[in-house]
Amino acid sequence: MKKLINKPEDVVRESLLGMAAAHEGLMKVHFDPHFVVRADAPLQGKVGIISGGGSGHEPMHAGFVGRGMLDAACPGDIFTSPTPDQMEAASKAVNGGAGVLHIVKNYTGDVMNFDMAAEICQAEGIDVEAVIVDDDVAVKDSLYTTGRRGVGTTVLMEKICGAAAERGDSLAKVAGYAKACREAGRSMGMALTSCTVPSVGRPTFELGVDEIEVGIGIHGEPGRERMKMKSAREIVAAMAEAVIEDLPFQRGDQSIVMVNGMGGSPLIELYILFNELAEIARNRGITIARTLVGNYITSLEMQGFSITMMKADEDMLALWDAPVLTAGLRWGA
Amino acid sequence: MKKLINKPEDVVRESLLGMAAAHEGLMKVHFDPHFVVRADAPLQGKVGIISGGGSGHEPMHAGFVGRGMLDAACPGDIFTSPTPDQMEAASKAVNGGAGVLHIVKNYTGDVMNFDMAAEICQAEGIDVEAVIVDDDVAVKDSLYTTGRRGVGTTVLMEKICGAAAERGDSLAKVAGYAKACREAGRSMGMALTSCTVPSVGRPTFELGVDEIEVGIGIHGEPGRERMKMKSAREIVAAMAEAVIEDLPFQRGDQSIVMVNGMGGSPLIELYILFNELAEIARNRGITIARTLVGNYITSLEMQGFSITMMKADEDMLALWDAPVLTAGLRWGA
Amino acid sequence: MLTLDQVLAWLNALDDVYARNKARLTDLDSAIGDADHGINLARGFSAVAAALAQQPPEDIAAALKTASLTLIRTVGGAAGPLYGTFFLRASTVSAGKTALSAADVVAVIEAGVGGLLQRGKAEREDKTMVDAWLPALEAIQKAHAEGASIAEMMRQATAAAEAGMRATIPLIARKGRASYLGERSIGHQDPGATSTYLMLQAAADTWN
Amino acid sequence: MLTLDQVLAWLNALDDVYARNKARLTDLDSAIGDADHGINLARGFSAVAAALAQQPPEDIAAALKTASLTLIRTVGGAAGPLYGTFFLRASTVSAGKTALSAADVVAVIEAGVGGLLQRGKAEREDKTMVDAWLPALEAIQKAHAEGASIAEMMRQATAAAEAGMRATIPLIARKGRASYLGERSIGHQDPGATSTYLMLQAAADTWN
Ligand SMILES: Nc1ncnc2c1ncn2[C@@H]1O[C@H](COP(=O)(O)OP(=O)(O)O)[C@@H](O)[C@H]1O
Ligand SMILES: Nc1ncnc2c1ncn2[C@@H]1O[C@H](COP(=O)(O)OP(=O)(O)O)[C@@H](O)[C@H]1O
Ligand SMILES: [Mg+2]
Ligand SMILES: [Mg+2]
Ligand SMILES: [Mg+2]
Ligand SMILES: [Mg+2]
Repeated sequence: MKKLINKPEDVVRESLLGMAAAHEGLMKVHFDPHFVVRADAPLQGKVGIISGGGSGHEPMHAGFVGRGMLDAACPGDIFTSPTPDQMEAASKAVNGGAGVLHIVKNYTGDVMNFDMAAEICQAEGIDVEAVIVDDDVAVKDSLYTTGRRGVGTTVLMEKICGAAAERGDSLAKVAGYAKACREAGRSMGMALTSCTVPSVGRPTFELGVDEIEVGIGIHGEPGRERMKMKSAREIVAAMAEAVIEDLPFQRGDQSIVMVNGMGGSPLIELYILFNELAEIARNRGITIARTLVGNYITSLEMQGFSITMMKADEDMLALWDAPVLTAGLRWGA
Repeated sequence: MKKLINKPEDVVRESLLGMAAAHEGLMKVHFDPHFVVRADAPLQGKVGIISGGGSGHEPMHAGFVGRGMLDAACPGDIFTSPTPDQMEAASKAVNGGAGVLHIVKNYTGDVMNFDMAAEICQAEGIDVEAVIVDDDVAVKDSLYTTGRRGVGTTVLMEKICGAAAERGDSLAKVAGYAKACREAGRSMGMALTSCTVPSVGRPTFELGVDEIEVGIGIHGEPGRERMKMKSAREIVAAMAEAVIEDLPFQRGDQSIVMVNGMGGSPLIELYILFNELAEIARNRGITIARTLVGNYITSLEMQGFSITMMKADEDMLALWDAPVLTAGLRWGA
Repeated sequence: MLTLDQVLAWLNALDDVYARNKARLTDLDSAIGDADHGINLARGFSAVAAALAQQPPEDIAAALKTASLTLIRTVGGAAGPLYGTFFLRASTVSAGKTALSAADVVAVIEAGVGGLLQRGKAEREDKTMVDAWLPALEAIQKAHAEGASIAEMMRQATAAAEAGMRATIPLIARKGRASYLGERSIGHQDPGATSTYLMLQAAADTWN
Repeated sequence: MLTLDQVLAWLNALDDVYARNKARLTDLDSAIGDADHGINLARGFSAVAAALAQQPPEDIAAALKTASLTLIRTVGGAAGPLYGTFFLRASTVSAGKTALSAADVVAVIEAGVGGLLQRGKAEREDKTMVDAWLPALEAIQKAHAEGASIAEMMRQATAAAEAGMRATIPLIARKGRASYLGERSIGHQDPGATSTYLMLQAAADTWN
């Protein structure tokens, strides 16, 4: 394992120190328990928005802390969900009296830890709403299973809810937007290579030189199907089909589209993939109203990508366009 | 070779199509000859700024086309410099009567092709100034050689000159800022892994599982020294030493600092590296006034990073802070 | 009677157990999960041992509560809240006790497993740690009804957990990360059921 | 006399030559450069052949100018402007001619190499294509002074270029990408000197 780190056990802490140093004035980092909070928190009367999850998905979530997006992020160890004491401390740090929204990705660990945190916060008089993102169409949903994983829609939800909270919407309204995003967003990912968890020291899975893993999660969990390498066109076509048919998106729909790199894929490839997706959308009469192309929700150094499509009305597009000032997403400010 | 592409020979064209589709309203793409131009070019009375070079370094340069940065970019084939007809067409497309600045990285091919283009443009009555970036301290300079390679300072120069041109500075003044950036910026890079040029199909070089290449260029050119893997702390210390001593940076200097990923390194590692660099700067009394941490000037999917430090006065910091609206760098707009 | 010292011996033994089985549990988790179960538990139980050493508990409830809060704070993932909740409920039912009778031990395990079921909402044959806990609990209840000693109860529990653990191999996972794999989860032993078996085995080893 | 047809035969042969030597040149370039020299020249000369086929030139100057502009437009890198300038100057001195005498051939090559030196500012022993061109030019001048035929001149030039090409192996590069390697450039043959040798060899083959 070659990694630009010091010791595996120091990765999360040192990376957070680096973020704090690089983005002074934007965010502060607290340790034991670990959380990242916007520099001017708490804002009186503003709904606080918190998310969290395992580390290794940067810029998500700490890179989305700042004006118009998250008030705080709780980073766990690499690919390990954070713990309730982190969420409790973060919730207290951002609570301006208007309540706190927890944005939770649907992984058993994340859900149970956020659950415990919400119980504790509520017991201490903080109004908490939790919304669970479960947008990964690669996972078949059923009443008897854990349900779908939460992936790319999280980024879009954090932006849209962040804008709503920033303009002063109530907790109920902000949570309403979170649920609307949850209903409207779908994603799917794939990998060309595995990633290596620093403390493990070897790749989470092995792929042959001509193999790809389609339907992969963001933690190196094995995907839906292992197959022979295909062209960008064939891969995007299969993934877009799964995403579009699931909602389903329909002719005339407006959408926000993200082509997201898993961390190790070059931007030149992501634009090739976007080019394929744009053509598919055009052929199906789906309007791509807003776009993100880049690394937003990653799996360490994994090569691969995911696509996220979210149906969006004018109200959501306006929230999307509102200023945002974070390390990982910035415009209008 | 596993890559998210269709055919190697279509990589540049399809990626440009994807950029154009993803950033409508911001940029337009022309083919044969290939160049990317901001949507509202030419701006009457404004100095046009053009850069270019081989593709595979995205977001540089096409990702920096837009308000407050480049007016046009000329992408060559992967790692191959563009040709004079591209620069000529781009210069004509952005010329608003105030002249055009060519920002050229110091590679024999780039320099000679831009040279030919400048001759042609001047013959056609367009005022052209060219500034050559040669900031890579890994390469020993001497009167008898090609001189240093141009790397990270290019990004900082494009931002600062772009802001000067946007506020209406003359060609002489904008070129003056380019020269000031050139004087004040120093960089060095390293790699954990090679990259693979799509048309070649195998890695440009081979590194053992515990080897790194220090002093590498951005085209997979072998570096200054191959050595055993070291900790982030040791690697940054050696690279920072080389960069700082070269200018030399001195106690009390203000700087803009970029920790740049080569394309395949995860952000979590880049922040660990930034943390080390920030500590070194602190110990030496160098103020890090502004920062960039992320993938800005890359080598396809190479794992590795570079650091760039540029001494900056208040005037340059103000230009740095001015609004910029491009696909790859955006703030205040 | 189970003494505070025996409970502490067990909790401290778990530090060793998970340190030794870290790679094994993580390997199991890498087949159908995210390759961290061993790492998470090793970190958590090392913290538990440290916490118990730093502030020696007055009674069994305090020992279990320290274990619970430490696990919740340090394990994360699915296992943190699950084992954390197990110890929290176990602590609640042993409030004020410095020794536990066989009946108390049954009550403590019943409460712990009840909490864990409530937290995780898993059912039998979902291919989770529940598939080790439920047979173990039944074995304990049966052994107790037959008048067995605490040591004998735990031996029966360990055997039942081991069988439950092995029985997870052919199952399709329906809870936790492994459930994303669908049919591809078949043929792998559940890491959580394995760590539960190890936990009971350590109790059998230290409680005789 | 060298006819337009012979010049065209040479330019068209270069399409084949660089197609066949694409991997070899790129391998040389990957040792001390960026692994594209063969790809660049193959692309460039295939475009030259296509351009000449599409619009057959009226005279030698037109043929050389088409080659020049096509190479400048399609090769890129260092080789594009260098070979492009070579052909541009060669075209200028052959203006209006449909056949070249031995003296004309000398003048054409002198002009081409002069342009290439001006463009690249390389000197002898910088480990570049100049190390093939300069000995070749000298061989041509010497052979011409001794009254040799065009064919014989080009055979001498090829031999001299080949020797110059081999002599780049022990040199430290001082121009082009390879110069970034310093001492590590020693022991590798320069790709540009190799492509120059191939170009002259094709001339010797087609001009007899
Ligand atoms: N809902 C649940 N109920 C009970 N046990 C569960 C549940 N979900 C997961 N588990 C157990 O947790 C184990 C995984 O724990 P761990 O690897 O620490 O967490 P994570 O999956 O978050 O990485 C699984 O092997 C399984 O036994
Ligand atoms: N300044 C120069 N003058 C003459 N020849 C040069 C010069 N710089 C480079 N070359 C030649 O160009 C060759 C490399 O060409 P190529 O690979 O096409 O360009 P690039 O280095 O831009 O990729 C070198 O092998 C060398 O012979
Ligand atoms: Mg985990
Ligand atoms: Mg090149
Ligand atoms: Mg796990
Ligand atoms: Mg080359």
